[in-house]
Amino acid sequence: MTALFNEPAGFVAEALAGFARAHAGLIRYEPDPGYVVRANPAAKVALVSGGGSGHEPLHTGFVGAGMLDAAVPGAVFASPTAAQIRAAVRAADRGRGVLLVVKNYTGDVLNFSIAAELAAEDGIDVRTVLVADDLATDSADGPGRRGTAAVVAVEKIAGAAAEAGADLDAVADIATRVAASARTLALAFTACTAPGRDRPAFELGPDEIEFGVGIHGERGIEVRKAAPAAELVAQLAEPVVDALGLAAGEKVIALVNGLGATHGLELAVAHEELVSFLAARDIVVARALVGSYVTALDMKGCSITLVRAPAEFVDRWDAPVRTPALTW
Amino acid sequence: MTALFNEPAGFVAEALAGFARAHAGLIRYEPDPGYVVRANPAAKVALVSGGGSGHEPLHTGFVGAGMLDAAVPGAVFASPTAAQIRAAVRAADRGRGVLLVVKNYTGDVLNFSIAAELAAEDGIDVRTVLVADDLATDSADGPGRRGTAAVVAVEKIAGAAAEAGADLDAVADIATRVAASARTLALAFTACTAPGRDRPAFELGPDEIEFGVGIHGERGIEVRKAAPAAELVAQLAEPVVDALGLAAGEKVIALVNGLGATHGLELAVAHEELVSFLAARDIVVARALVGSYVTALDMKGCSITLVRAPAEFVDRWDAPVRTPALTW
Amino acid sequence: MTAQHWIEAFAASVREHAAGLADADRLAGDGDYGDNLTSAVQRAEKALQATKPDTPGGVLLAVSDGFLATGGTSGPLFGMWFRELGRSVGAELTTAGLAEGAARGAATVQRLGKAEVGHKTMVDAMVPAASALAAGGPLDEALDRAAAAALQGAESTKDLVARRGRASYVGEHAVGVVDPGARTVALFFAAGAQVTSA
Amino acid sequence: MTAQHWIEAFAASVREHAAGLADADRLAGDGDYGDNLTSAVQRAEKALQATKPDTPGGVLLAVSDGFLATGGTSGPLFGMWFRELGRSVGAELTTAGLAEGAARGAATVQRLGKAEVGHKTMVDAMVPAASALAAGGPLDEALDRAAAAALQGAESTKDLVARRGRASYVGEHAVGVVDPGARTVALFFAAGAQVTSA
Ligand SMILES: Nc1ncnc2c1ncn2[C@@H]1O[C@H](COP(=O)(O)OP(=O)(O)O)[C@@H](O)[C@H]1O
Ligand SMILES: Nc1ncnc2c1ncn2[C@@H]1O[C@H](COP(=O)(O)OP(=O)(O)O)[C@@H](O)[C@H]1O
Ligand SMILES: [Mg+2]
Ligand SMILES: [Mg+2]
Ligand SMILES: [Mg+2]
Ligand SMILES: [Mg+2]
Repeated sequence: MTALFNEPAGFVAEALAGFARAHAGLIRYEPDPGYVVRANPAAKVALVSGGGSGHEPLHTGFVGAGMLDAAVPGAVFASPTAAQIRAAVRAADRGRGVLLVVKNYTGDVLNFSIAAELAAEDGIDVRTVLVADDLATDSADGPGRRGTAAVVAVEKIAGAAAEAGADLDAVADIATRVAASARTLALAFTACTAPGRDRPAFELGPDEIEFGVGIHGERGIEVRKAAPAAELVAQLAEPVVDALGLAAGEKVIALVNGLGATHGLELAVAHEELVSFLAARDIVVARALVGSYVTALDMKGCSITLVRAPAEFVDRWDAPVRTPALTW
Repeated sequence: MTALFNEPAGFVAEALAGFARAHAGLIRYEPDPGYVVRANPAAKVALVSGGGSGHEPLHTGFVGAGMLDAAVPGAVFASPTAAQIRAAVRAADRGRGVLLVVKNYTGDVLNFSIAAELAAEDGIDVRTVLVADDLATDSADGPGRRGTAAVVAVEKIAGAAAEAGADLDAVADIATRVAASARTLALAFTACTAPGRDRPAFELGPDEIEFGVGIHGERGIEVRKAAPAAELVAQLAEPVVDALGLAAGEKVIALVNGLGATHGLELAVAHEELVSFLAARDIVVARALVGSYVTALDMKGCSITLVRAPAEFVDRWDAPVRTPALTW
Repeated sequence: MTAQHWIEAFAASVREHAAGLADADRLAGDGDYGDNLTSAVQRAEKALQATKPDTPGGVLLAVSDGFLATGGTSGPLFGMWFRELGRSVGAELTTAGLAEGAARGAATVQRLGKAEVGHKTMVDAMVPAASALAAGGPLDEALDRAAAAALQGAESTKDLVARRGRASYVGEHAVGVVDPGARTVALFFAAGAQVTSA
Repeated sequence: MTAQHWIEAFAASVREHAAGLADADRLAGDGDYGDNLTSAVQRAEKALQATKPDTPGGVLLAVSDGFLATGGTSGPLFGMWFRELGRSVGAELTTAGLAEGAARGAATVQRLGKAEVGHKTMVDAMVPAASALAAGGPLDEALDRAAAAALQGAESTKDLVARRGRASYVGEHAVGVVDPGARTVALFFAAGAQVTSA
């Protein structure tokens, strides 16, 4: 239940104003046409991402040194417009080109590709990386896998490459490789309720979980029985390990992500179980990020993302980052 | 609903293991008798805090350079034992003395004061600061105001003083002054459900809020009608402004804190409204922290804390900090 | 006539037909087409007032901006379509310029939206209108022909099952409904024809 | 007798009475006293096995650690009480040492818990036991007197309304229930008396 708002229509814009105010040293919000940019831009390849709102801290929380140069938020669960994206690209570009990081949804793909054409006409060198990591939507026909939490790894690692001075081709290349190395699976205990709605998008029995959910509050692929954390983590991790073909001795970056209303203690338990699950297969968690980073409003649940992690990715992961939601 | 766990009894210990694993560069977890310490201790006055679990990231998430040296977590919503606290004090002490930061609850006060005596016998110089900021419990008889979100400001500011080399008296003094300068008020839209329980601690109608809640899932002081964010924020902020006697032209540090299941967009809206509310009274928000820092498992709601902020507090607030939950 | 007049006539026509277009999207889509379209047109009018472009191409580009700042599927696609029109028309409103823009615009929309003629979308009106303009001739005659072709293309969607857009989710239920995006293309050329012949 | 034997007898007595003590806390508290007490005693036994203290004071300090590592209100208070006993007794178990420890212990518990005699807490047994020990005399006699005084103090809580602890929340409902904390103090001295006279 999204409960703290004034009017549903003004919700996102007011929240972005408040968010930017709270992080004034790091970011700036342009309400018209609506995007967030780094307060202190750097002369480097720019990274721009975006998508529907309701997933915070994604993407606005990742604007800052070492990650994104601009984020373009749409309305709740709705793509931003091409005009917004274009304006953000113009604002972010420092003459070295712009990488668009796009999660795979029809609206986002359409608007980002239009924005890419417009930006190209504006004389800006633009590349696009499509993030499509969600195994729950991995079917031959249809629009392809949804883009979910893996986008954080793409933004962090490609952002570090850009910050280190890599050119647009190199930044696009590493982003593409990270996206190709990452898969995600999620489950939910409760659905979310959008601002102004009076009931959650779906209901579950007390002993049921929704397996294979995305990040827009929609139903997943099947209802399963609730189970101890160890078992639920295995149900998420096993298909991810299989899809990536991870073998004994390999290293991964692991993201244990809360969908909005999952407590830190619960995510920490899930992480502990994930590390055990992987250790039993001789897979090493080289780095981990445990927290609520890609949310679906107040959905209760979690996703597990694994990224096959060569040393190059780990080094970029470790590089300094300074954004509202991620700083090290 | 706390849903990701194996057995209620082992919940906190497993979560702490997972949490420490995810932040191995910053902190270390000692499962027996159960405390978290800085991975890289510094030669300075040590700060130790703690209390029941279920409030994460408080306090374990604030262990690190510039804030706490150790945190002592009890079971969910139950005080840690004196033995735990004593062990943490011993581990944290670097010969310059230890400040105990204690939230005002009978069990915590008892166990921390016993631990303080034991530590004194161990030859450790110990001071205690009691944090009692919650206006909902501000009555003449009874155990006094509960300690809630203001503890974050106490830990940050006193932690910065210690990191800068202040002696124990000076650290205890600034901590006491911050605690005396801070008041909090909270409301909830839904209660929380402890691990293993099958229903929330209380139920509210769809158009009701619980006003004056604490951080243990208990009922507040009265049921009020749901309202737009602007109005709810005013209901929280006005008594806080009055209690502190804040006058036009004064500066504050503002904490807009989520109780567990409140979305970042909602907290950002509340922050925007709080800044407007204060601006109308000519009160300036010098610094702000907006996020879920002191939680009550998955309770949905928020608290507003104001800290009257002389330049000394603001400078300490701005000093670098590097902990799992707070880094700048 | 001026491009400015054309857009004014188009905006008036959109407002007149908004309810019917919304209904069509309600029957075969998600019902927001009326809002999307009227708010795009309103943004276009604001952009025109703010920038007061002095070429017909500039006017059409301002309209493009209005649509690109609008959500849904139709906003960005119409935005790109008007963009091609504006760029090809440039400093003077000629049949050749319009024809080139309509051809480029239809191609861009098809490239982005991946719809063919017969998929029951705006493309079903854009493609025949572009062909009609390609035949050349005086502007007023060319616009008459384009309007007629677009209208016919739009009407042809009535009996189709949709293959693109949200209407494709409702299957047979879309049969009997004229695609509102295609209908809008027809309204646009009709407005142009009306203004030139006035 | 040795302090070790005393603690073994106390532990056995606690296990024997655990259910009754738990019931009392259920009637006038939150019901966890039985668990708190038995787990404290178990921890004490473990600490004794692990550290094998070679003085009676050391034995009592190990018991103190067991209680301090236990939650609730009784754990830390008993922990501090045993701590004072252990420190005062030191290398040899004498009436004087026990008397000093019991006096200090009662004072510490009162300082921390802010309960007076008559508030229906463990203090109601601790204070009379300390007075009984203060009268001096041979250890076995002193312990007999302390056990009797503590039992009487505990029984006296039966008719009281509690003024401290969770029992104070239930008002008149606590009347008729012997305070389990006070009862435990009586069990402790009774175990000592039993062991010395055996
Ligand atoms: N893939 C596509 N290619 C071209 N036009 C399309 C496509 N999908 C939908 N449309 C057009 O968009 C119109 C619906 O627009 P709108 O209601 O704004 O979209 P949404 O489906 O996002 O609500 C349809 O009437 C159709 O003409
Ligand atoms: N303020 C106090 N001072 C001394 N003893 C107390 C006080 N409050 C409670 N007690 C003792 O503690 C006992 C209850 O212990 P326990 O069940 O562990 O505490 P809790 O109330 O935390 O569940 C009571 O029987 C009483 O003897
Ligand atoms: Mg629609
Ligand atoms: Mg729509
Ligand atoms: Mg009890
Ligand atoms: Mg208890």
